[in-house]
Amino acid sequence: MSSATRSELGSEAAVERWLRAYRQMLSIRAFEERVNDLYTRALMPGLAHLYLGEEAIAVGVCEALNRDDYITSTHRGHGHCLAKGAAPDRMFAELLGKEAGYCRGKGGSMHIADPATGNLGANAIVAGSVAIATGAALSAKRLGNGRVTVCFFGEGALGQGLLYEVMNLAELWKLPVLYVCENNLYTEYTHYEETTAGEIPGRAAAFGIKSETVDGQDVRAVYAVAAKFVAGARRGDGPGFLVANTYRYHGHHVGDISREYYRPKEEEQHWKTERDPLKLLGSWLLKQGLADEAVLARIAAEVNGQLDAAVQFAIAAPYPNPEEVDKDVYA
Amino acid sequence: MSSATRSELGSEAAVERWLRAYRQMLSIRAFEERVNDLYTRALMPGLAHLYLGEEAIAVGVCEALNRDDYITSTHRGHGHCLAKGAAPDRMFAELLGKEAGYCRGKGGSMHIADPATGNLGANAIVAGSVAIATGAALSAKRLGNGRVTVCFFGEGALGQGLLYEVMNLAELWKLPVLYVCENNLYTEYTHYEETTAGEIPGRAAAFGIKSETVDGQDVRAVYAVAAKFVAGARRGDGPGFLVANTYRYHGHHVGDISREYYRPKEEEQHWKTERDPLKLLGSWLLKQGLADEAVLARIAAEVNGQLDAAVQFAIAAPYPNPEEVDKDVYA
Amino acid sequence: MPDRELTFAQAIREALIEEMRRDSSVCIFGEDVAEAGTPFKVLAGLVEEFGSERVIDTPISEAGFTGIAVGAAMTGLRPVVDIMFGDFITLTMDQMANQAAKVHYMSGGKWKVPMVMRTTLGATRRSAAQHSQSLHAWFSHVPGLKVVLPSTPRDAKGLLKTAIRDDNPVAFFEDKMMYRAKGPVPQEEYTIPFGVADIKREGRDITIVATSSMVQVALGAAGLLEKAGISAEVIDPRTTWPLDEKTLIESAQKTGRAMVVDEGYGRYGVAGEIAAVIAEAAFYDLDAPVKRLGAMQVPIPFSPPLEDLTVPTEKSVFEVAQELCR
Amino acid sequence: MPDRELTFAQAIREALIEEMRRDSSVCIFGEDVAEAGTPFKVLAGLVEEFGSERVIDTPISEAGFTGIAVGAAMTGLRPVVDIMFGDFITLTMDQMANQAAKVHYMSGGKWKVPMVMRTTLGATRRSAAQHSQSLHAWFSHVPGLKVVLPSTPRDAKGLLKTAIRDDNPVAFFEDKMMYRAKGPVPQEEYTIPFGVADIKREGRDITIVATSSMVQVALGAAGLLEKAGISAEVIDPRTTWPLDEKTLIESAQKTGRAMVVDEGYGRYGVAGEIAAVIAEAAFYDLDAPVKRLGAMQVPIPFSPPLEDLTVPTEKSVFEVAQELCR
Ligand SMILES: Cc1ncc(C[n+]2csc(CCOP(=O)(O)OP(=O)(O)O)c2C)c(N)n1
Ligand SMILES: Cc1ncc(C[n+]2csc(CCOP(=O)(O)OP(=O)(O)O)c2C)c(N)n1
Ligand SMILES: [Mg+2]
Ligand SMILES: [Mg+2]
Repeated sequence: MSSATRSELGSEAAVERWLRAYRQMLSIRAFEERVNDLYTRALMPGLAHLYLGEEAIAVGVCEALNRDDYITSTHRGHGHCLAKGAAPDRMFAELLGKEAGYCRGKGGSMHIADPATGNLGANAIVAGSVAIATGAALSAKRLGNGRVTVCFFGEGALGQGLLYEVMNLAELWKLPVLYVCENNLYTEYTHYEETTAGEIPGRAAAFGIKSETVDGQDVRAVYAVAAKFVAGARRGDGPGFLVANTYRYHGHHVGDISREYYRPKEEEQHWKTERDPLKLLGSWLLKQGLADEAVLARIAAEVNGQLDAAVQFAIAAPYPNPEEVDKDVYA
Repeated sequence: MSSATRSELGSEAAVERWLRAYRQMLSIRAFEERVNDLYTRALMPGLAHLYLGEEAIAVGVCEALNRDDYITSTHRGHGHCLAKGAAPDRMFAELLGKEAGYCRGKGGSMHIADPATGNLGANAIVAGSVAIATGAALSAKRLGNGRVTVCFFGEGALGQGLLYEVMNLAELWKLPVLYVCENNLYTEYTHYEETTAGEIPGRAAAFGIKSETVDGQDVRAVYAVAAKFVAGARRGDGPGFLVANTYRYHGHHVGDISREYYRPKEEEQHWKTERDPLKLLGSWLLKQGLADEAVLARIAAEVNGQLDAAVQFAIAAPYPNPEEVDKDVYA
Repeated sequence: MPDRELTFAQAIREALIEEMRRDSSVCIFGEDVAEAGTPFKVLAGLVEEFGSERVIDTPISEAGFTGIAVGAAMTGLRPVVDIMFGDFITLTMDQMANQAAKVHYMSGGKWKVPMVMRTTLGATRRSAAQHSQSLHAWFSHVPGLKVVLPSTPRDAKGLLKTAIRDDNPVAFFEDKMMYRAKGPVPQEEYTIPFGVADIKREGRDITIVATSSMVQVALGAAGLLEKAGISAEVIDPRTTWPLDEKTLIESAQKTGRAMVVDEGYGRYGVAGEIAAVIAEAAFYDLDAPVKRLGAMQVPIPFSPPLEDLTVPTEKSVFEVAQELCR
Repeated sequence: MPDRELTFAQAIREALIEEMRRDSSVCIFGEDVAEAGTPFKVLAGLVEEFGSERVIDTPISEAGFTGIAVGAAMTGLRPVVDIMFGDFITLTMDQMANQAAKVHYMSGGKWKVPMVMRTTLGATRRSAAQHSQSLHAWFSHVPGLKVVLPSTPRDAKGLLKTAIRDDNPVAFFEDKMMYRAKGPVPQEEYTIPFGVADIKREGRDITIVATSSMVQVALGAAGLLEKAGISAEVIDPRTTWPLDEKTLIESAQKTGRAMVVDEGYGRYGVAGEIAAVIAEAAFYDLDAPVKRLGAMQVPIPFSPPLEDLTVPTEKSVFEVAQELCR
């Protein structure tokens, strides 16, 4: 398809979709840049794992979901939360340990959860949420509420046996769950080929689960495959497995600055310049005439304004009262 | 091959092999029958999981091993121990909790271990020894001693994530280990198809590990494939995965008498009459003229005599002294 | 209505049946739970009444199905998972301690995990080191979990019903040697609250705190003590968390002497905690140190004469108690 | 030769280097242990000296590589596995408690498992509930395991060398907040035996038993107590198993007052055991009940002002001790 008119691309709804996706990806980008900035300015306690470079996956997948569908997320979870509908201000508040945060400051960057957007929670145990996601899918099937669960994880989670236990169960019970493996090539400081025998799709095939591998930098490709799997899951076809090839621009966490011993600068450069998901969608939108530079600039201005305000909100927000410390241990 | 002369079948060594295999399989059969008898006569404490019907697997695989190669075994482990060279008298003694047992009575039926025959131990945790086996293979590779490790497990172990963690490592590190999956169709009281999604060989393929499926009732077929894998592992080709289809004649354990609610009598009957490993090897030996009825009868008489003596030894043997109870907690 | 005599297993089954009838979100998963009704036959007949959508056989994937229970509990079901032998909780520690126990707190109180793990404890079944442990101390150590140790059919039923209705992850340990033991169980509906110790026998001279399998042992010892002129009070905390410290402490203050009997390992376990609680709070009323009896600190041996040495008995409890009252 | 000042991390690295030079069967596996030298950089430089055959990066498979260490240890290697955060031992409980701990006993003493698991403990790093726990009580509960809790660079080096030479599975917990703390370390070769408590500070009025991260806190509190006219003895058991009961008890008998400070959860944990041991054995010499201080019984919260409330501090130790000495 060399060029296309609005009608060829389908409805207004589709146009809205890609503009919304652009805005959403930009929000994640802007969010993470501010996280890095907060860390650098020593305004953020602890560490954070940035989703920069991987935005198209969360956005492409969540675009295929309803608000009441479920997701589970990981230590690198800000993108998933935002894409599923979380508000940046309460997320920043959580990252700063403030009472206004999604978890009243008790969770922090790695544990954001939000029932209102179906977010079952980020998880700081690698593969720690694969069973939770599968359990949510079991509920949905038993209760017949038509919900689908998406389970996001990095390719490092392929090392954890739990994933195989639950994929077996998901296929046996035909559960509406989509496993999304974000292969950004590295665990913490080790290339995935050093830790991953065989081919990734084989890990799903072992249980008779269908898989597809997509370019994780291309939000439209991600959406297309995710939408297919989600529709299938909703129909009762059972689980799916999506491998999205991607790259994290920054370190494993905000403090991981000197990375040359485990990956070359040129590799980073290549992904940033040639494979950037925002650039790819932006230039497609322009080329298709779905947006012009002014529209994209306006979106950027709006997003940046919102996120600056969100950071301010979080910085100004109070910490929880000391009495909060032993509340909510038990329901 | 309709019939064959001795020379066509190869050397005297090969003849010896199949007579030895016959004797070994018969020993296991006779051992397990006596275990059942001891249980029925209330002479044995606890329970035991009989290997009756599955004899060809342990014998075929161990025939491909050297004495100093390693094995790990399961709750259904008597056959593996015997095939690897353990003496029936000390095994019975262990089953009765006597000091003369392989583990001084501390292990019992599910924990027989014996350094002298490379037996790293049976294990009462399903899949509990898959990592131990893989670790032994790591040692062998690091120490360059040429040893191969065989890891026996039932198809129920496919439910445990640990297996996938260690298969990934075994393939990455090209470890000399052979995973032998004894698919006897049932876990405790559940058919394996209810608990196993996809096809079993896919579980190894997921990690790039080669697998073969054999008729587990045919000791010659088991041996042929095991020997190929073992030779490959010794050469440095890395791990292999052997699926042996088989059947347990008795219940999950000696006390599991009424089995109709989970498997039909006809199925049991079919395996016992049509697929019995001893009958299959016996009639092949006769047909090939490698043995006559008298030879087989003599073997049977010898084996039964030995095993009766072994039972007597164990019954007469003393229990450990009470002071033994807190010895050997620490090395 | 007069009580009936039920076995421990029947009482548990009855609790499950009642709760499953009352609340369609209650479901069971585990290995061989459906047609087989578990190896201990505790669940016999349940799949027939509730169907295989609610009584679900799983593969041998303890971590997997425990974690699935966590997710299912967060989203509208009330799963009761069955871990056949308590020794296998080793495989579920991450899902229980890092996930189930923390979800509510980490989410700032937003998600709940109303699930129950039923599992077993207890030795002397000739099952050797990997099928005989009493590992309830591990879960008792973890904030966010509740831990239940019933010692009679009546308690088992009432506590299990409470566990199923509780909005938190609850670990429920059943002594596998007790399944066939009989005891009176009320006809009418009842539940037993967590955190309320039960005085199984009143006494004046010494307090014996005993849990699960050790309650009958302690009662037996109390009988022997009575013959020796010593009046023992036997208290069953019933839940290690929440722990009814008050009842234990008041009893020790009254009797002036206390010992704790628990089938877990003595070291760094349940007996240590309870002894420390009593020793601290009843310090000025105690006439003797608080003693502990737990499983001998060895992997449980198979050999019967050895195995029998590893578990507290009426005799060993009697002897320690008598010594304490000297 | 005079001692040098080394950091805790350097002392550990030195122990590993010395033992790896001494014995070619010693090897290391874990996540990011090779080129990265672990996220805490404790192992920096080791792969360069010993090669990737002996310092081996693994996938994120804690159960898998721990179990592989068990098998490797049985057959001629002496593996040291690295579990990055102590919170992840949840995943290794079966391989540690059901396998490593029991192999020797179950085999009637025939197989040995000379392996070490190095892992971490400790909060206040703003790492939230799944990266801040101190779960050493679980391993301490299990017969067949030894458990080490070094509190200074000197102890860390000497105890780690002993751990590597030990023929049993040893769990070695390092306080991650202590890695950069400095202390004197002898130039010459030395090891420190297990089961020997160290009196970190002598005193007359009260015994403070403290472990790992809490030793410095206790010493700080002892300084405050001194100003308040109270002479505190601070004892570090160094290993929870074997436990040097004698030294702890004798100190409590001498001072007549004792408290235990441990960063694990107070309930059903290390502090309870040690308190129970002292309360029982020093009963007739104690002038006050034995007190315990552990982590607050909550999943560790992320928010800094909340997290700081969960861990014993010099001030809270001081206050409890002062109260005890009243
Ligand atoms: C069970 C467990 N082991 C180790 C860690 C430490 N850790 C945190 S993130 C990470 C790497 C994860 O890699 P991957 O799954 O590919 O996700 P990515 O960071 O690349 O998004 C590791 C090892 C952990 N959090 N949990
Ligand atoms: C981790 C674990 N879960 C459950 C059990 C209880 N159990 C013992 S044997 C068995 C079935 C094993 O089936 P399979 O692996 O096929 O071996 P088979 O008995 O058929 O030889 C089960 C569930 C166990 N021993 N360990
Ligand atoms: Mg990655
Ligand atoms: Mg089977």
